[in-house]
Amino acid sequence: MTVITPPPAEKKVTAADFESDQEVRWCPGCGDYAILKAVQRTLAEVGARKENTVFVSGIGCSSRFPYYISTYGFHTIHGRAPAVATGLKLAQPDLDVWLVTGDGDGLSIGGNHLLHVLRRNVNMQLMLFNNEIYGLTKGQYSPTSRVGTRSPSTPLGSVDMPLSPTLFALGAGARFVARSVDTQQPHLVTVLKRAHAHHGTSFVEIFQNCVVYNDGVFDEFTDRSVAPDRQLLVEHGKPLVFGKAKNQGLRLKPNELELEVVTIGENGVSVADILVHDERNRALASLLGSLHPPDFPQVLGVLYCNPAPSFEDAVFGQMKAAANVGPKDLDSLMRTGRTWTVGG
Amino acid sequence: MTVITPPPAEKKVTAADFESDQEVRWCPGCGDYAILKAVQRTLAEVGARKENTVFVSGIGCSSRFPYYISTYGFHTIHGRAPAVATGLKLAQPDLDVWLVTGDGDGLSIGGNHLLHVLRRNVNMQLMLFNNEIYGLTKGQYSPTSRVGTRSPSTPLGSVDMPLSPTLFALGAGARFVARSVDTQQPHLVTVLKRAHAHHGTSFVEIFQNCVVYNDGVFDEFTDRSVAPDRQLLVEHGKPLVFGKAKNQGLRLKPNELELEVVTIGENGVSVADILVHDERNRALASLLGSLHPPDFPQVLGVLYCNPAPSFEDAVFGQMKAAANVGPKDLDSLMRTGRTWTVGG
Amino acid sequence: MSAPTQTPTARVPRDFVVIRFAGDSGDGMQITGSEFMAETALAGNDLSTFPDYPAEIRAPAGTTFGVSAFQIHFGAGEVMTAGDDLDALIAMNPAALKVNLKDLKPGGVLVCDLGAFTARNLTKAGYVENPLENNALSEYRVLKLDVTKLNAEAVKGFDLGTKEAVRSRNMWTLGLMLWMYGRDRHATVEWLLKKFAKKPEIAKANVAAMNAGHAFGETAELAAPSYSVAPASVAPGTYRTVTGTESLVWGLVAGAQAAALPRVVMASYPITPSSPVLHTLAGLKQFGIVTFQAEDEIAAMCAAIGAAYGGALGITSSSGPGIALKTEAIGLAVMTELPVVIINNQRGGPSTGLPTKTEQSDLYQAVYGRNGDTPLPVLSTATPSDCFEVGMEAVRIATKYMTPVLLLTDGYLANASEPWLIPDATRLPKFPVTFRTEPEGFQPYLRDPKTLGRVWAVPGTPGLEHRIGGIEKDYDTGHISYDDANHQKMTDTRAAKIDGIANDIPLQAVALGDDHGKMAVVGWGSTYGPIHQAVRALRAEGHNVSQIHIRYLKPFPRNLGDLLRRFDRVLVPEMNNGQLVSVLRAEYLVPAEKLSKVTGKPFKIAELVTAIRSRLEK
Amino acid sequence: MSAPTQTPTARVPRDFVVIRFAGDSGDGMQITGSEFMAETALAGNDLSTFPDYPAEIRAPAGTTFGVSAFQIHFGAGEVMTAGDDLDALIAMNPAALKVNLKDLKPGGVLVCDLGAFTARNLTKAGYVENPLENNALSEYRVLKLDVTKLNAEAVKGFDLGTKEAVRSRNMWTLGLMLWMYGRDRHATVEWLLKKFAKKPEIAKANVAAMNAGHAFGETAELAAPSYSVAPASVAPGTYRTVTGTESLVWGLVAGAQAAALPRVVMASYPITPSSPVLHTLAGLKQFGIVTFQAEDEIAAMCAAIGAAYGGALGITSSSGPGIALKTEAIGLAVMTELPVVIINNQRGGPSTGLPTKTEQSDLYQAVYGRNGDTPLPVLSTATPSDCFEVGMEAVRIATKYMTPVLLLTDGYLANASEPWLIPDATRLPKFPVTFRTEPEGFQPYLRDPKTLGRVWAVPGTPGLEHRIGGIEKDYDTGHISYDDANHQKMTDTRAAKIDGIANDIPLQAVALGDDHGKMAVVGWGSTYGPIHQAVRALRAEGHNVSQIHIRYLKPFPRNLGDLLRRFDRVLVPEMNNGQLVSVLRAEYLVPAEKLSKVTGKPFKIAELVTAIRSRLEK
Ligand SMILES: Cc1ncc(C[n+]2csc(CCOP(=O)(O)OP(=O)(O)O)c2C)c(N)n1
Ligand SMILES: Cc1ncc(C[n+]2csc(CCOP(=O)(O)OP(=O)(O)O)c2C)c(N)n1
Ligand code: SF4
Ligand code: SF4
Ligand SMILES: [Mg+2]
Ligand SMILES: [Mg+2]
Repeated sequence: MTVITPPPAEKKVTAADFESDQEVRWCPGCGDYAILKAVQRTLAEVGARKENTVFVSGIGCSSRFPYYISTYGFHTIHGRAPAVATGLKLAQPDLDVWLVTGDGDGLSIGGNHLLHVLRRNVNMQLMLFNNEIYGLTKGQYSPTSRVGTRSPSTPLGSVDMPLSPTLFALGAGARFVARSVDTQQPHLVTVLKRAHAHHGTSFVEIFQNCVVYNDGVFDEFTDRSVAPDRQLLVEHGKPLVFGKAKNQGLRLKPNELELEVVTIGENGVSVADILVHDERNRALASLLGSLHPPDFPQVLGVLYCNPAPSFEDAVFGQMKAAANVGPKDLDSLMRTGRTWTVGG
Repeated sequence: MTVITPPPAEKKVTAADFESDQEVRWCPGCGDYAILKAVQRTLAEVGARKENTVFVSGIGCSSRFPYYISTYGFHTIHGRAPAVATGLKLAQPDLDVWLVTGDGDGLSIGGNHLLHVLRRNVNMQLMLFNNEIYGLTKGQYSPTSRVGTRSPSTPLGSVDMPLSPTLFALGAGARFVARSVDTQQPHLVTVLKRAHAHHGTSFVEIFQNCVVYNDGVFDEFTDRSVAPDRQLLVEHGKPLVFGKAKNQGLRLKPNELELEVVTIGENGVSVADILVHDERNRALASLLGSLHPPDFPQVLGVLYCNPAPSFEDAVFGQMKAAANVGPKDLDSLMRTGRTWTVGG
Repeated sequence: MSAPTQTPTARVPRDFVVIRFAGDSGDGMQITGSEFMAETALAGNDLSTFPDYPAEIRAPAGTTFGVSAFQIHFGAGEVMTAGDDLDALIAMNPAALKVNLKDLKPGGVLVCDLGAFTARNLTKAGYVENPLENNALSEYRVLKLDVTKLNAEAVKGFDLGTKEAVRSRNMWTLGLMLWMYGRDRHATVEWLLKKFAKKPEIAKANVAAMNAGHAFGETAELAAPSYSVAPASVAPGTYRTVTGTESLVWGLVAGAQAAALPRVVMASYPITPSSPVLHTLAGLKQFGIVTFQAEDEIAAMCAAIGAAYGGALGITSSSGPGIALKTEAIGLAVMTELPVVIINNQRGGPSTGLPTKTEQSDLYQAVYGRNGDTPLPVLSTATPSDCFEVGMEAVRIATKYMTPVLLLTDGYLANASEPWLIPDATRLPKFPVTFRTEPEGFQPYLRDPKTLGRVWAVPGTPGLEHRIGGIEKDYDTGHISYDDANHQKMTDTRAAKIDGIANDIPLQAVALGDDHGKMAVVGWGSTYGPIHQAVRALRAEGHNVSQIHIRYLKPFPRNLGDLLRRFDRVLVPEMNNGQLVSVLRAEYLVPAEKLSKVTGKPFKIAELVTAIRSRLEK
Repeated sequence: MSAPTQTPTARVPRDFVVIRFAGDSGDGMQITGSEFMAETALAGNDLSTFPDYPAEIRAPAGTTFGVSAFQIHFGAGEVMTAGDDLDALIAMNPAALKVNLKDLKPGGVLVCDLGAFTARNLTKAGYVENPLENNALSEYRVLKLDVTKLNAEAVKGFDLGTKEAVRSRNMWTLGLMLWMYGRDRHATVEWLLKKFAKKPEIAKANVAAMNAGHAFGETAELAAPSYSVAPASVAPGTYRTVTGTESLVWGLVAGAQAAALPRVVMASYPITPSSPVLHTLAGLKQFGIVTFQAEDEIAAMCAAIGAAYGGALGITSSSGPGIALKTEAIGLAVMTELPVVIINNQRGGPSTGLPTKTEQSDLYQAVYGRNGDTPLPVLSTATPSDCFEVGMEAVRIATKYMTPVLLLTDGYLANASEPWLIPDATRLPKFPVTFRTEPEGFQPYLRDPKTLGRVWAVPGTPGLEHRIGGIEKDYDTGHISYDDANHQKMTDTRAAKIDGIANDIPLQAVALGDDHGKMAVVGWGSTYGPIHQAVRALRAEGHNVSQIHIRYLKPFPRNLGDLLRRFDRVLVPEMNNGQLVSVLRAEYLVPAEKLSKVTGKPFKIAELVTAIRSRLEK
């Protein structure tokens, strides 16, 4: 195998260059369309090379994604995309790999692989399309569905506590954890660009509306009428403020590990009291990730980014170091240890 | 099936009552022996009924545990004990189930099931024997092995970041997370009793010494000479102090989400500055769980305990509510909807 | 061929008819078909139906991949398949025509809604020219009706929005077809009133639409005749229609009751086409059935094992890829000898394959697909209603022999439906289980000397505390044993236990024809219907051919080998690349020949007739 | 039988000898055995060895389940098994005696270390009386030597602790046995000096211990004779001993080089007895081999697939339960037609079974055990050195035909060793792969018209961007296709591709005897040695019997059916409950008979001879 180093992109690429020849077959109105557009835009903006880019996915509506992108793509089996992608990176560490998974694919059947790819920090962008439902198999509840979700398999409502993808990722040791919303194009593109720039596994949870089986489940913070008051878009080094008037903020309760919402200008609260976002602080990311409307805003953006060497770096570092150790060719390898010769 | 409600324990049970007739076959000196003793003691102290108690395990040295306990036991397959135990509880929710797993069994192949049993909060005690190695298969590194672990499969040292079982469990939504050490009998028994008393999945990480493949890996905080200065044994409502002289403590850095070690009586630090343990605070548990010697103490005891309804409660609550809904017998079930009769 | 005109009153008698309703996913074709089925069942015909959903959840309107169809085959005699070619096709839009026309018989009736043949829809369907306006359809009896408009007029007196008005045009079409085949409308009216009880305006409009369609047939001079199909002569009793899924689920419930097990734990992970088993059981909590949507198929299988260990009937269900994942855990169930019913709703393979298409290519996996010498019983289902009996039988064998049982059904049977003579639940067989309670002499691997089934000793029982697991166990004490002779004995015992089931199942019967002769056509699973009809047709032609259909695939019935040897030739049609044929050859050394079809679709009767005839004649 | 005395100088000539060194896990029996093996190899004998480790990691000292043993079979002629019954047994403690005595031939030499036969050790081993002090051993030539004491004296001049002194007694025993069979000591001395280079005192003490044992043999009047075993006549060249693991790994490396693949990605998850493949490859980074310990077997298989997609050779290894877990992903590899070598180191099943014991019961799983019609090539290994060739061949087939290949080996072969004529790497065959680079006319499922292998188009190649996956693909474009005819075509093509490999492998040869006759004894895998010796013995008795040993299990060699039909009877000895026999019957309709052994242990030559003879004579 020769890893073909692609020539520098000769002309500026556009989002349209990343459209494949396949007819897109999601339900009309599905949030996946918007994500597709955002990803194609991101690829254009980062100047991605088609031949060097690979989309790997599992199974689910979301996992059909690779068919619609004109790069290399591998639609694998349910839940296993992280493992396939890891193998691919061990064959060709220089490929630019994007992983697409769903809340069922990534957190139900594939939870273990997601856990380990995050722990290992394999260098790739990992997008989890969270629609809090199994779309492709017609609407069963998923590990992120809220308690009480009525679905074909839970006609009286689901009873198990949902997982928080963000808290799971942080618990798994992820070094980059971000969140965005399918239809918030500029924000999503910005987050994806950050994910792409990050070296290591970049975990991005994307709230995605399934119009057929879980329509409007994120409306409480994505609906235009409430979004400004219900979303906190974090930026590193900036105070954690939100609200239409940008006068709401998060404050750490004195001497307690809990956050509270305060209003700047009321009860003597000033901007100085507001916690400043530090994307390298895991504890903060974890606290921010656990906030939910209506009592708190939904926190979006890069919650955590704290780079560490990637798995491939370490693996190929060792490969390099070992390149000249031990028998160099097959003949000498087979002759290590005791041999004896019978005259002929 | 009739769930046989066992008669009340007639006589006081002792630890010896929980010894099975099987010869214990761990390596001489293995930490598993001490854990076995502590569990047998715990069973005696909580007055467990043999016939009502079941130990379920996966595969590994640790998972041989059920053979050595005189209750019911199921030595299942690698990584799947949580799923088997969940099924068992759905058949008989009143059984007292203990789950035994290892760092390989529970966090490598079985990571997904561990994740979901914790998320669902199935009522059982889950003991993870963490020896940071694969014992049974002769010493390969595990997902909790530290970077650089030389093992048969990583002759130049492992390169992947280890998982923290505690942070993983918290990220998974566990409602009870505790830690103890194989040979610290009174502490371990106390923790196991708390786990037993807790309703829901009680996750207990036990640091266990593998004398053959990873001897002394926890010495930095378990060795008698350093233990008092390197262990912080938490208690709910008590300040987080440690050290031989009990004059070291953990303080929250002002307006930051970080802990620091301070000495009481130095630089104007008083007991009042020390953070008080609140086992219902997930963020605190997560911060405590991420501390390690030498810069910080290793935190042991019940890091987090915040009860919520168990999975069985919810499932059987629904069963009860639905008991009188819909067709009551097979005949009427088969006759729901349209039928027609052909005269004979 | 041009369509002859005729007077509307003279109905042409027909013995068997195949109709397909096809339209966009949003056009309500499944409902239309179901109502036609209900009226047809009530008219006393035998019937069989098959829905054909698009692979996509909700494809854009008007596209060919968004077409949804419902086929019904009904007649004055025994009906066993959803039918080969169509006598009539209802195409609600150009895409439906495009996709389905190839199945319409020459001279068949084609109903098209002119109103939907817009330029836009034609383009979406990939038509360059409007087929209604050129000669493309000359060999059919085409009814070009502007159903959209006719229906709009019919419902304009009601307070409906445009969308709702358009939506009811399926009822107009239904009315027309009910007229065409001389069916009643009562049941549909009743159903509409009940369904839209809270929206009486909609109910009434739909009824009006249907009546209008019916009236149109009666009054208009159509380019197609109307037909009559006499009732079939069926056994007396109360009937309903069932899909394979319903009947299977009820069979499992009946089995659990026969085994006197108050608790069933069904653990599954969704997968097409198996999910409906989970969904249906999830609605039966009042029968003591706990359903558990596990995190994956491995967990589902393991939870079923845990439940069986706890004294419940363990059930799990999936399709090929999911069954593959369960393989390791199935081995544990074999080793610990616990009763779990494992349902495989087969679909097109390999890998993800063709998830929405039917196939029977998981037989190898069922019979052979495990590590070690790991035998277990394998049963299969032949028709939607057969699923009931097989479901019960799986429970009987699992609990009596303390073993996992693999039940093979498929995507076709899961969704197909047919009339079913509802059994009297109180008269079903009983096979109550016994749980061990006596500590005296107890060992965990004690066996019933007759069945070789292990004792079922359930946690919670005082004095029976013991340990089991996946490592080989001592034959006598049940402790872990690495002893060589013991491993041989246990391996032999596990095999003997499963082989012994052959003495506890019916002898293999001949489904049609003599028990000896020139050729036996041997099948299993959902090919029952087409093979039956094909063999019947060939016998009517005078061919010496019989049908043998195998329910018990492991172990085979005791007499199967002898039976096969009584035929000069054995032909095995399968919707796979030749799996049963290879198992039969290995077992009986009979030179069975394969007849494969791997297209994701059931055999057609005609293609079987041709294939078998050509072999009979060579 | 009492042992005759004799002068120490007269060596009794022997053609073949079987010796077993047995002691506590801490007694260094593996090292002792290996050194004896090395000296024996250097003496020019053919040989075969097998280590027998305890199932427990480190059992308490002195227990029967803590006994570790090493067996060597050597001789003046061809040696192909580790031997049946023992000519000599060295028992370093009572537990070793207890466990191993049953295998010693009547009249065999038994060396016991008196010093270890303490009351405590006797009790631990379960002896009520000391067998050295009653009549229990009267049928053997027993050498009761206080090795502990004799050795202590030999090493007392060195600066050793008591523990270290006791530890060296294995070298004393080695010295004695080297003397008994007239072996040299040079190589061992060299090895000791190298091993303990940093602890010269220990090195010298060990050498002294060995020399003392040797001298003891020479000078003491022993109750047993000494022997001579002439060198075997072997082909000229440079030799070494190899285990099946080493030879397999080197075969894979050789294969990757022959295929001109600079990168190999081996992804695995530890499991007994397969882990050593991972361990050995992990030490070969300089050959461009990346090893990856995945989180489980599924991930390992998937990573191998991902690597193959990326243009590397994908390898994964496991044993039965782990291979079961890989099943679903193997289907993906079949569907995407990517080259992955899947190694199954078989062990005792079902389920966890007997992890440390050998068996060959995963053949069904290999050949049939997948959902869908999912064919793939299956190869097997016959001897430790054969693993090299089969390893290479697996790579050749995988890359040439773009397919996963299943390679079946077993726990016996993994650990057994034998001398191997080291090949000249430069003379090995070459089969370089071609990666597609030309965009013109590219389609992802383009096939080589001869092999039907798919193109290997690797990410990173400009202009070849495409999408693959587990859903059925269009034969021409490679796009997703639900088309019925296409599915049939793809199913047929996948089958034809694998079947076609039959034209690219050697015809089936007869391993021993004529190519026709009264009986063919047909085997596969590690039963090669015992079957070979058994057939040879029976032929020597005048029986008309031949041996056929099958390496290619799927597809079978083209001539296999004809060959089998040339024999009146076909007998298939297997370490399973009859798996190959059933595949052969299905394929060729030959009335092959099964001969099963499922004890976790290899066939003994003698038991095969008896079993075959009794069938020949009936
Ligand atoms: C082994 C296996 N099990 C189950 C399935 C069926 N299946 C396909 S997608 C899916 C869930 C998809 O949910 P999610 O990942 O949330 O994707 P979405 O469709 O919601 O985008 C399931 C259960 C499968 N294809 N393979
Ligand atoms: C499916 C499967 N894969 C692999 C194995 C081999 N195996 C047995 S135990 C084990 C790891 C044990 O590690 P851990 O859980 O940490 O237990 P420990 O022995 O350290 O107590 C492995 C890989 C197996 N038995 N089954
Ligand atoms: S089912 Fe939901 S997630 Fe799937 S394509 Fe339709 S709208 Fe999107
Ligand atoms: S290998 Fe390690 S963990 Fe296993 S029994 Fe021995 S000391 Fe304990
Ligand atoms: Mg989803
Ligand atoms: Mg461990």
